[in-house]
Amino acid sequence: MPLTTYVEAIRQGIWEEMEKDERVFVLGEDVGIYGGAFKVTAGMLERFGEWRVIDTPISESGIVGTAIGAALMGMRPVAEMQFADFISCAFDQITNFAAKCRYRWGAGVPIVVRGPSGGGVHGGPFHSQNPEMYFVHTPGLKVVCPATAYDAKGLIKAAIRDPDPVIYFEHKFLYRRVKEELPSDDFVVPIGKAAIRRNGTDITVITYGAMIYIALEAAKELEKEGIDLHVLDLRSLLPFDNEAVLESVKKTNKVILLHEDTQIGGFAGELAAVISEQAFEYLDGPIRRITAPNTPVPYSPPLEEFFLPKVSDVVRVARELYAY
Amino acid sequence: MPLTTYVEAIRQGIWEEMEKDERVFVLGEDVGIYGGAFKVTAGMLERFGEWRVIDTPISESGIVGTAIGAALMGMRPVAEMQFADFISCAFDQITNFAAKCRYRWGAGVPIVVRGPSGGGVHGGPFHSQNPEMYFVHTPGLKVVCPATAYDAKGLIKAAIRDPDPVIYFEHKFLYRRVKEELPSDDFVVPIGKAAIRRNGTDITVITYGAMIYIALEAAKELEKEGIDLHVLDLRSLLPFDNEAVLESVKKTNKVILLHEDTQIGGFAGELAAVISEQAFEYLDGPIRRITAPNTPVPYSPPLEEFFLPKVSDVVRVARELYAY
Amino acid sequence: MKSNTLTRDAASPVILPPEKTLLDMLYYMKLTRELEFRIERKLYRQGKIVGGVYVGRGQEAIAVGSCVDLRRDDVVCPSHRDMGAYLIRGMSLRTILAQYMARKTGATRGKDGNMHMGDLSKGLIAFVSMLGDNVPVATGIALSFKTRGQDRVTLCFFGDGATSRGDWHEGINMASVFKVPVVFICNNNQYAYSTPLERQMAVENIADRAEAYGLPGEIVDGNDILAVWDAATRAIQRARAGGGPTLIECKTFRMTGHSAHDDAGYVPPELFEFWEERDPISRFERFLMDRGFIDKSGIDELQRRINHEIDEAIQIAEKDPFPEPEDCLKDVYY
Amino acid sequence: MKSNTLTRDAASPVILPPEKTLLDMLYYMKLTRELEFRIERKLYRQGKIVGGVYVGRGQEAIAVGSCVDLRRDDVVCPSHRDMGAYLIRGMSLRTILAQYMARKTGATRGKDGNMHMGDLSKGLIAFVSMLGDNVPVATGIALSFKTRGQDRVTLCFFGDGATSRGDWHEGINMASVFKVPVVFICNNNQYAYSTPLERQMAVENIADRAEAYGLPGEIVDGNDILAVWDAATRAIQRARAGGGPTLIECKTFRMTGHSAHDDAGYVPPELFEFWEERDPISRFERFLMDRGFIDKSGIDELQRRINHEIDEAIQIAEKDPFPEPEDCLKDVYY
Ligand SMILES: Cc1ncc(C[n+]2csc(CCOP(=O)(O)OP(=O)(O)O)c2C)c(N)n1
Ligand SMILES: Cc1ncc(C[n+]2csc(CCOP(=O)(O)OP(=O)(O)O)c2C)c(N)n1
Ligand SMILES: [Mg+2]
Ligand SMILES: [Mg+2]
Repeated sequence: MPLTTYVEAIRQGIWEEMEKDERVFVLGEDVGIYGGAFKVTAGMLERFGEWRVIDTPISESGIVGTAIGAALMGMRPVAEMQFADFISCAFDQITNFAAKCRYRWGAGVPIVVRGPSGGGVHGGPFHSQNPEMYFVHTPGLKVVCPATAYDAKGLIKAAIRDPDPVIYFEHKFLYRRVKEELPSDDFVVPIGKAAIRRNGTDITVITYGAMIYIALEAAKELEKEGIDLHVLDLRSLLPFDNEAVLESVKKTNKVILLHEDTQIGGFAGELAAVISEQAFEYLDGPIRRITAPNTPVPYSPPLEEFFLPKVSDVVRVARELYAY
Repeated sequence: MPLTTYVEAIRQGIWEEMEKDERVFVLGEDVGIYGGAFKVTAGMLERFGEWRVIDTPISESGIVGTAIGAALMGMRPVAEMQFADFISCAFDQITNFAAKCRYRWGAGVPIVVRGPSGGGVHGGPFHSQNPEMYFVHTPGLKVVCPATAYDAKGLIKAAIRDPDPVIYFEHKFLYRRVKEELPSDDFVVPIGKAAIRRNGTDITVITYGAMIYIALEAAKELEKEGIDLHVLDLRSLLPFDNEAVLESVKKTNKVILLHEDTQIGGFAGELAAVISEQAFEYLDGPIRRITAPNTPVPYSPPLEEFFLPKVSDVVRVARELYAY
Repeated sequence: MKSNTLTRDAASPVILPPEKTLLDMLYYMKLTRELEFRIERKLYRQGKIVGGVYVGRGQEAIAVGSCVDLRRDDVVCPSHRDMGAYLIRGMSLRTILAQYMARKTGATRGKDGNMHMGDLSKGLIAFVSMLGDNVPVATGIALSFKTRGQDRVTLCFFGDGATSRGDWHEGINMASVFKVPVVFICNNNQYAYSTPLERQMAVENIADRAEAYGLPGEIVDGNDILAVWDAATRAIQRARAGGGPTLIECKTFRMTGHSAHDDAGYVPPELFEFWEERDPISRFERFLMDRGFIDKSGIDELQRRINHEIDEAIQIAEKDPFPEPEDCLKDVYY
Repeated sequence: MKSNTLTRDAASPVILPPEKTLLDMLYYMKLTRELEFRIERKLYRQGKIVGGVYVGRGQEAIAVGSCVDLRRDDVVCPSHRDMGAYLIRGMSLRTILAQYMARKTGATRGKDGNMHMGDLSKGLIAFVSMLGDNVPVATGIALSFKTRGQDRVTLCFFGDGATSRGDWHEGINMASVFKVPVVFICNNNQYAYSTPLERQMAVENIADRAEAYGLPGEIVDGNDILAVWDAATRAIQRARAGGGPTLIECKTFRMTGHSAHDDAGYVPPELFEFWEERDPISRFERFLMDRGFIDKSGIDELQRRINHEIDEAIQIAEKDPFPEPEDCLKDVYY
């Protein structure tokens, strides 16, 4: 079987849902004739026609608002943000309209808002952001961050079928760098379930998105020195797999929280709170965070390299923690 | 000397800065002839004229963008959001334009964006929000949440004089409920410095905003049982007083993190991470969070009362932690 | 008039609506007026209302005139001065009153307050406070009708002030580009809170904005329910027939403060006097009496019926339970 | 023309700018063209440019024609196809090239990329990627001029696509309500990335939108630098004199893909041919030669000079250092 890239997996996931369920449609800037800036919607216009693959004006808030309206009428819109950074322009519609309808008046808003996030491609401050926490902090939303082609496909399908609004951040660095063989059946990855990427006994690394590869590489290096990392990929941040987090900490008693997002207010904080409240007695060392620093994402390669968490960071911190 | 309310303290602070520095001006919806929905700008139009007290159209993003432009030209705009909840509509300008100018091209954006936040007045999901974390998670911004009239005045003055963008959340529940005698001199409260509201030895409660009163009341009750709370009021969340946090934890070895904001992605997470990393060895018990649950802010009194952290919550958790 | 947009001033209606509709119009306007009177001037002052109160006194013709002829499967996106829309769409008085009193039986089960009511089964979309946000949402609703080949329409309501919001711009523009069946209805009551129109925009009419989007803009006397009905009927027909969106500006006036705690001291008293004379309900009553559709005693009888209905609903709603505290945690997700 | 907005089509200029200005115009247009050619077709393909590249080929007359006569203390808010604005305002070739090569000597010291350049001392505001965000910012700049009684103006640039953003609406409206000295200049190159104008808006002209805000809208041939100059000059004078904002629409065409990695396969080839014939630089060269301001050899000489300046700047910029990794942490706050 051929290998499927991460980006192609997303495309397949949306495509299959559109084939199966005529309520599903996509909308966004340049998703039609151009097939999307990253080609996630390539070929869809030809297959599904202009009213299911809708090129929109440059109106992120309008796009999400339109999706909400259609969703309230029973449709299943998948709205693309050309870069996840531009979701800032739709922040109000997402956090105030979409997120709160069910709570307020029992109306489901089954929209998906998706877009490419993350750095590593020298995109600079406005084409590299990791906006997940703005939405994780908003009850009523769900937030997913797949790291593998399998999850990318399984989670986009789950997101489309979900009765609530799902924000789906795909990591652009992984688009064509990550591939795998995918099963041919109609699978989904449930939202809210973490995956163990590496079973280990010494230290748990909890992470998501592109950072799982950093963790896994570090694990390989550390293996040589006899340090055995356990790598947990959260996959979903809201809701996240509280149980899997606690289990893995209870097993290794030491934990590193790793993410590409900036530190202050990042997801590592939430995890630290959960762990230090619910697994306090199991901790044999401080909870260590490895994250981007508290700056915008810089552009120039040496700056961006400094900004992004690295294998060497994980190796260093793991050694310290191991020795603790 | 007469007592000054929290809301009057803010008004005085802005007023004095406007008297002293003609670069300072206010803009927002109904700030002029009406003097602001909560009367924070009452009398200013008459005193300073329509070009320093500017009634705007209903355009939060436009208001902040306009403030940014004027600030780049050396002005010191103070932009009002009629309710802090509506800052969602200006999210993009604040987080992408204002927050990143200095980093990107060395241009300071000395704006203040202020507005009434918080619950307790049955305002419902759109007039009770605590939006601080959306901005705490954005490097380049500063975020302050005063709890006393003294701090309200001292921090608004510091915010206006600050060379960087400051988001100033005033708690509407405190507007007229909190008052004190204020010194007559020109004082400021430095951004980034916490204040000890009660010295205690058993358990530290770290909090901010209206919740400091909950903590202090709980402390009074617990005193009777011999449990001695230490109450730290952060005052600023970005930057926050890391040192004061660590010091207080090292002193009491037990800590409760309390805030009115919803739990997931709330500031308690950040604090838990800092403490469990930097003061791990000093901890004699799990870090406990007391926060609002992960829901929008409900409207009906029994629901909102359930939603808001209560004295009884602090008392209960403190007892548990004391006994730990 | 500064623009050449097609249908700018509503003609006086050539065809009157049928008698039943005329009497429905009167009923719903008077019901709106009385209900809001009770809420703002009685229950609020008695401390029985939770939170703020915004009423549409003097503006009743707008929601009633535009919604009265909708089909069951059409959809309405009201804003905060459109009580008539909720009533016409069949939301019960008790549900509304319970909503204002924050009871479990209210339209949002105590989760949200006052006019923030919605019910999909009645084609009613609950607005959010952020003004203008309902405009792209209405566009999306209409888009779903168009893409599925349904001849349903949606009506979207907002005030003059909301037209300054970016979402208004994005939503109207997309509706026009997609040519979807939505009718945008602006109550231009000439103030946004304390801010008069000339401080909100440098044009005279909201309808002047229509041209920027390539959709027809029409100005009607918002205090003349027949004018509103006529313009809405034509716009709805156009939308149903695939002709795309319309923007209708209803000139009116807010005969109260912005909310129950605002005395509107900033409004010149002459303005209230001027508009009091143009009250949409007494005008319509005169019209109906002149044409013999009803007489004075019929009107009194109607008022008594309305009072009675509201009395009953208040009695029930007052006894309705508040939600359970733990309900706070329910319904964040499916 | 669908609207009656005052000054709709720019008259051909009655007064020509002085000879020095004419020759400056040619210089800056050609400098822009050559610089962007080197960036997009040479350095980018050699892998020396970091990140994406967006050029304004075919659109050079717009930034150059509108900025050439500004005063030192005026302010410009460019967008991503306005290289000429940076050059005229005195940003050096080396600074620009170093910016594109992500060096420490670039306009943002490596913090941001390509056209995201600013320098307050030169009256240049760095835009953010979010299209339209610079519109309210320009309004605020102009507001500060007005409230301080300064006769400075600001120019704000954006594309046709950006006019669909809510911030565009809010910013233009506020500028018109406040009557502040800003000139909004739209490069209508008829595409937003792959999306043609008719998919972005249901009106023919961007200037059709001006009326909705009560400000004058004017349409000019954006490939005729004298027409751009004339319209801009009048609008700038008006603004300086307290007459408020103007919206100028420059009809033009993007003679490339959206960015260096887009082959623009969605653009009908005839369109490129049509607009190639209207190239703003060769048109202006013909004009200057016809009028005797320059001859063929003068143009060749100018081109050589430009090539030389750029060659030199590239050599220097290529040797410029990258920032230190730890610079990442600097300058988040004062
Ligand atoms: C985005 C946003 N900003 C501010 C407010 C606060 N606010 C509520 S109603 C109102 C005035 C609305 O004016 P208009 O749209 O003309 O409606 P009207 O109340 O006159 O019917 C304001 C400023 C809000 N609800 N939403
Ligand atoms: C808010 C926002 N959404 C999307 C984008 C991605 N984007 C960059 S340029 C562009 C097209 C811009 O079109 P236009 O405004 O006409 O300018 P042009 O490139 O044609 O000069 C898009 C969609 C963006 N930069 N900002
Ligand atoms: Mg109004
Ligand atoms: Mg364009």
